[in-house]
Amino acid sequence: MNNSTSLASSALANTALRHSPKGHDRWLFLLVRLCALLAAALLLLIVAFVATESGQAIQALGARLFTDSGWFPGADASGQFNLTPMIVGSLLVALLAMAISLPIAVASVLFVHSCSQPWLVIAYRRAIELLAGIPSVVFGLWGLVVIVPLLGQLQAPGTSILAGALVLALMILPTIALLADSALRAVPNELRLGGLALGLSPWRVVLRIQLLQARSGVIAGAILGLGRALGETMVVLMVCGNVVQLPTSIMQPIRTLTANIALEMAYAGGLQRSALFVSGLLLIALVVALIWSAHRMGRGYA
Amino acid sequence: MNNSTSLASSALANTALRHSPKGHDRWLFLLVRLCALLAAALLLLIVAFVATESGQAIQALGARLFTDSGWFPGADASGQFNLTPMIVGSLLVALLAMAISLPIAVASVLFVHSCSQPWLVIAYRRAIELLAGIPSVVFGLWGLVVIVPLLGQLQAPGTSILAGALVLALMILPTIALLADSALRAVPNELRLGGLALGLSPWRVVLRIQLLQARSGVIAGAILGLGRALGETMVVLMVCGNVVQLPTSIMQPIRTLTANIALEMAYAGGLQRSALFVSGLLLIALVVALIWSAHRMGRGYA
Amino acid sequence: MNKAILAESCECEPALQISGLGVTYGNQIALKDVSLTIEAGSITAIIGPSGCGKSSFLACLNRMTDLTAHCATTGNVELDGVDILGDAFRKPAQAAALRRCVGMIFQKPNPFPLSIAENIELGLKEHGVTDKAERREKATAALQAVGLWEEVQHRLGETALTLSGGQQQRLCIARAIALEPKILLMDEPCSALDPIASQRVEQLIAELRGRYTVVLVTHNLAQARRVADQTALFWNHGNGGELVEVAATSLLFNQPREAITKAYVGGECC
Amino acid sequence: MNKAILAESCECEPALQISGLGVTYGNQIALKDVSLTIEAGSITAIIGPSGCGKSSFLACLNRMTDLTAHCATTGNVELDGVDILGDAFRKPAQAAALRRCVGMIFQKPNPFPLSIAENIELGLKEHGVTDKAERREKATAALQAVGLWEEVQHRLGETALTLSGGQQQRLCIARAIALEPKILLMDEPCSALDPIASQRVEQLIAELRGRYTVVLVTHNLAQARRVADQTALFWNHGNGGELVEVAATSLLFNQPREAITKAYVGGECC
Amino acid sequence: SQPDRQQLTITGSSTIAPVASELARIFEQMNPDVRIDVQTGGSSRGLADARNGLADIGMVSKAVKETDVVATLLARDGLAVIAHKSNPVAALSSTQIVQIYRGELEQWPGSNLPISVVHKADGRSTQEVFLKHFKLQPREIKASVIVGDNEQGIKTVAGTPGAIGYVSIGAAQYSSDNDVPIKLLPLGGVTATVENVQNGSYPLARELNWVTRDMPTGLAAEFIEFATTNTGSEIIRGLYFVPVN
Ligand SMILES: Nc1ncnc2c1ncn2[C@@H]1O[C@H](COP(=O)(O)OP(=O)(O)OP(=O)(O)O)[C@@H](O)[C@H]1O
Ligand SMILES: Nc1ncnc2c1ncn2[C@@H]1O[C@H](COP(=O)(O)OP(=O)(O)OP(=O)(O)O)[C@@H](O)[C@H]1O
Ligand SMILES: [Mg+2]
Ligand SMILES: [Mg+2]
Repeated sequence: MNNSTSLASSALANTALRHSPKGHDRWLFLLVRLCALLAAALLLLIVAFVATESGQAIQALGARLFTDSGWFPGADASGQFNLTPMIVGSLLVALLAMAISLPIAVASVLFVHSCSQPWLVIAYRRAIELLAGIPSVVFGLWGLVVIVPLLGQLQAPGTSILAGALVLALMILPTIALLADSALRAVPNELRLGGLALGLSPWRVVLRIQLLQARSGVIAGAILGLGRALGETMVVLMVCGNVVQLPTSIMQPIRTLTANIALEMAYAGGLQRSALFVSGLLLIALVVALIWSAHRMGRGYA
Repeated sequence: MNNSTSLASSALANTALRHSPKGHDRWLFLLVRLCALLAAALLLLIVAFVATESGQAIQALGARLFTDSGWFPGADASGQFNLTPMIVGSLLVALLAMAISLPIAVASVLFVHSCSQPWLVIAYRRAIELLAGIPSVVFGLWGLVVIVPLLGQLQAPGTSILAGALVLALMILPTIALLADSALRAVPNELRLGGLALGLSPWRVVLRIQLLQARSGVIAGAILGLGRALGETMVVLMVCGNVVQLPTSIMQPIRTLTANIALEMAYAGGLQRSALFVSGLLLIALVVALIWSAHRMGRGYA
Repeated sequence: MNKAILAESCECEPALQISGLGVTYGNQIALKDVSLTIEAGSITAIIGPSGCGKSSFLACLNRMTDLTAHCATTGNVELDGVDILGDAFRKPAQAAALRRCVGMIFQKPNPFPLSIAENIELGLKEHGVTDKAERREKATAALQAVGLWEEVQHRLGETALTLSGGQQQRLCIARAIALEPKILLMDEPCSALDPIASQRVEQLIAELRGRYTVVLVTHNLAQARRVADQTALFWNHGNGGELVEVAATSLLFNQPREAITKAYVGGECC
Repeated sequence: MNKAILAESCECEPALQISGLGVTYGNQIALKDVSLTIEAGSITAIIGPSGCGKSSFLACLNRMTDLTAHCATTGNVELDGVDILGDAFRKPAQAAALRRCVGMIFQKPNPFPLSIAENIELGLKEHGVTDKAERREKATAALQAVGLWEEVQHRLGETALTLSGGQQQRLCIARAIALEPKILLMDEPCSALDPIASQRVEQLIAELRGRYTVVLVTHNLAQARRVADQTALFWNHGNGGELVEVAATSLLFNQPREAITKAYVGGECC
Repeated sequence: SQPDRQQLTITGSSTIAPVASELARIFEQMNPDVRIDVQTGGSSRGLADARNGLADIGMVSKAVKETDVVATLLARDGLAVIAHKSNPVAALSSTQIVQIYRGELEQWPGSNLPISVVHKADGRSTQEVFLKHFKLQPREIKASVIVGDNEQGIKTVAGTPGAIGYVSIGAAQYSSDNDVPIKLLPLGGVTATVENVQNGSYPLARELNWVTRDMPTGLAAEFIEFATTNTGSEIIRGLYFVPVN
């Protein structure tokens, strides 16, 4: 027996070397890494783009972006550039949408996985996927034509935080539901059988056992949904009223960061344009913060 | 022993009855069903809304919506209402985006699940989630300011199918990646261990074994991503050029169904408005068709 | 250990009358024409070679067959005079009630991705033991019954997936007996257990005699001999498992009627 | 069966020199200070009560310990003169090569969600057997070796998850031996098997003697007695498993040195 | 809550939007209880929204012929034909512009740089005014890019060296003064400046109008009135438009 401890000299090491990926596999492996790198690089590029464009406003205004007396922007520093009402607006609409959507989405998935009629399950799954396919303009139109007048009857003018949250909730529902569903499907059947064999009803099994194993899916769904809700533009533009103010009730109109960008980027220049990019940067920061807390909550649940 | 075969008279049946959900559980159960029903009902409402608004155009124009000489709409039937170029445009952009995004997303996930540096994995995951949080306006601006001029150097003017597909690909990447990732995480560890114990390298194990178990996640991701790509408005409006034509190369500009709605819905009336709603209906139909084929392909793969 | 609540809640007379039972998976026959009576309070051992339909047989007794794709059953199984393979029990609530009375321990241990304590307490909680202390008490008793208590008492809060193979198996047994079902279906409960733990479980089964009805699949013939009142031998001649012989255990082992039985129980085995 | 390609590709001298080996999970000790020599071509049986660290011991021999959260090892395991617990083997490619030489069969059968044939052919394909016919041939041979061929030959394309417990276990054995690793770690390979299938596997292990080195965890003492050249008894006194005694099998069973060994092997067992 | 808070919704032409926003900003500062929401979407939207009450005031960047609404002149503006700053071409004749938009001229005169034709979407009065001036039919246009807002048009031209487009002089002047790489081409020998619009020499001029469903009252009237004050005119001039007085 070769007693040398040098790895290179041993036959085992030779084997190891000869078994490292080779031929087309090595290429595939490299390709995978390259793709992953590419994705990361593109992300950095976008963030860098937004950050660069924001630079001017951040340098010129600094904390004024949160403390100015209002949002009356101009091309130079004589304007007022307070983004706080928009941040609050974005957060409120997105979180309210999430609060409405998450329980319904999870309920839908519980239903799908505990229902004993296979045709109903398939039909329901297809319906959720269909919902995922409705374009945001259509959601926006529906909100404008159906939801806003409805809410307007309660309290005029109807364009409000609530209107935005309702439409967004419907829009992000399939994202959360499909993610939770696919994670649930990857849960091995034996866990399900184990629960059922204890005499639990199917829906309790999903609720208490399967969902636990699939929680990473629910969290990922919530993250994607939040990102979408925070980043959505068309819908909020159409139904939220776009008034810059700190709301005191969910029936009041507000302007979100995205709506602000969409409304003003079309003609903004100078500092105003840069401040709008700061909005974009803030949105990204908000998403990061929310992701972070979602993961913390997820850990608590685990 | 009670020999009656009537279920009601047996002690077992009594047990069964006494064990059906009760108390707060019954309420929770009802709530779940109610939520599921609500989601389905809302979906139907939206589809019904779009269908109703489309009615006028479908009745008045019928097949003319696909055979007219072009898209020169008007409030009455004297206009030209051919939606075909827009359908082709939407499909081309979305499918191309998917073709670019799916491999990169899957590669990212392969990378995440076969990488042995935990910090890199976490950082990468956070990066993908961050990408999910970039609002579509920002993507659109980035496309208009960075991607379009870049492509314009290859072939003017740069606003094109390819530009749209590139930006959309980046936009739907996190959706696919997060879904695949969460499904992979729900795969039981013992499968992974089994593969590694055969001397396969971690990334081959993910590729050949775990991914198989998690394919429902990849399919769900592709569906969500497609839905998002088909339904996205801001980005395509900004970078696709919006010219109504049947393209002969991916460097040519096109107009998508969503861009068409966004450009014209704001002032359209009469038949034109109704025809725009037909666009919405067509989008939904496209998504349904694509979902259907995704599931067929998924079955083939299974 | 307060047995009142749970024991009461499952009121059936735990005797099984199986006649003409068959199981198919798609067009593959797993089991055919099994007729068998299982007395209340008795211990029945099922033996036979791998793939002869033992697990499939057990799955019929609490309708786990419903949960396998393409799986169909024929014949009937009467529990307390009611055919549990009938359509009435297809409804989830009825099936759940049935499974509450007819507990099952799987061949492959499948602990939930919960803590060790929660694995046992979950079932209790779901079946109406609302008092936390009572749940913990029952869980402790169950863990002691399977001889796992000493090993895990200091790590009840850790996830059950970190247990060793044999520990997982005993946890699954504890999980089932904590609910005190009237009938207990055990699929090779000692397969992952060393002699000491095995003996403990056998002892547990023997203790259950009279109060519970046990159907035990085992590949350990000596074990069948030691604990079972009656033993059934299944065999698969290549086109679906069949019941070869069923008799009082001592009879089956000492005076087998069939040639196959004779060969199998006399074969070289531990 | 063409053994050339694979057998050649794993060139190590399959003898293991284990010294001072310990395993911890977080701050829980699973195994401590095990020193043991395993001769090339021999069969070593590991016995001991549930939770005494047998599976943990095996996991060290092909670094499966790397894959468990919070799991750490101490001491060293020399294979062909190289310490495989060293950092060099932490790299995925090196670890994969090691595992290619040191195959493992898990306590709990874990077939891949692939067809029966693919379960075996996957490993072959990944290790460079590019010829489809050759793969099928090797798979067939492996299935025959574990006595599964007759049962599954008509359903090779069906998913392996539909197999019975014992069939799954044999499939996992076939999957590992198809790759012809130099060293085979078997964790209770017969636990889900009835006497007939069990005997077949034992026979297979005996056939491997000389060509392969086998480390066999078993709770069936008679089996250890029948097949093993040397036997090691592990025991957990409550604070981590230890090696109590290791000796030639007949010596350990007939003239145990330690009192515990004497009690354990002489205890009531099948 | 603020029960007496008043809201004014103004929608329509993206040419007028910057003016409206700037006016709104000052107006809001003067009247803290007022909130004004300005949205673009084209003149046709402005007209439609004002008509059916979705907006209090519509913005229409052309002369209003419709008689069912009330139009109030806000300012005058010209349309500038714009090209990339690096483009060596100094001027184009009307015939050349027509040829370019008909797709008959595909390369810039004097170079082999292909022309990218940037055209505005239907429902935009900038487009209508342009087509009318050059007597072009919508179907004749062979566009490479169709844009919605002015800003999108400017960004597209700025990102494409061979592009030609047309936008409001105000927006174009503002952008080129702010280092966006575009230049304004003269039309019929007249340079595209606010002065030439004001003195009437620039040929491609147009009206910018407020439209309301009825005679403006209340807040809407106050706001429209505000645009004609000195402060208002100052703002309009600052954005390179020609105020009415
Ligand atoms: N879901 C399934 N689909 C198709 N065939 C199945 C399925 N489950 C089991 N079978 C087959 O049915 C037969 C009986 O299986 P069963 O699990 O009842 O055997 P068993 O007697 O429990 O064997 P073992 O001792 O190996 O556990 C076997 O041939 C098996 O492959
Ligand atoms: N991942 C883990 N985390 C924490 N503790 C673990 C983990 N895996 C095993 N253990 C503990 O380490 C000890 C030894 O486990 P091991 O699996 O090696 O036992 P074993 O001898 O194989 O037992 P069995 O015969 O029951 O399979 C046990 O107490 C077990 O609970
Ligand atoms: Mg079985
Ligand atoms: Mg073990």
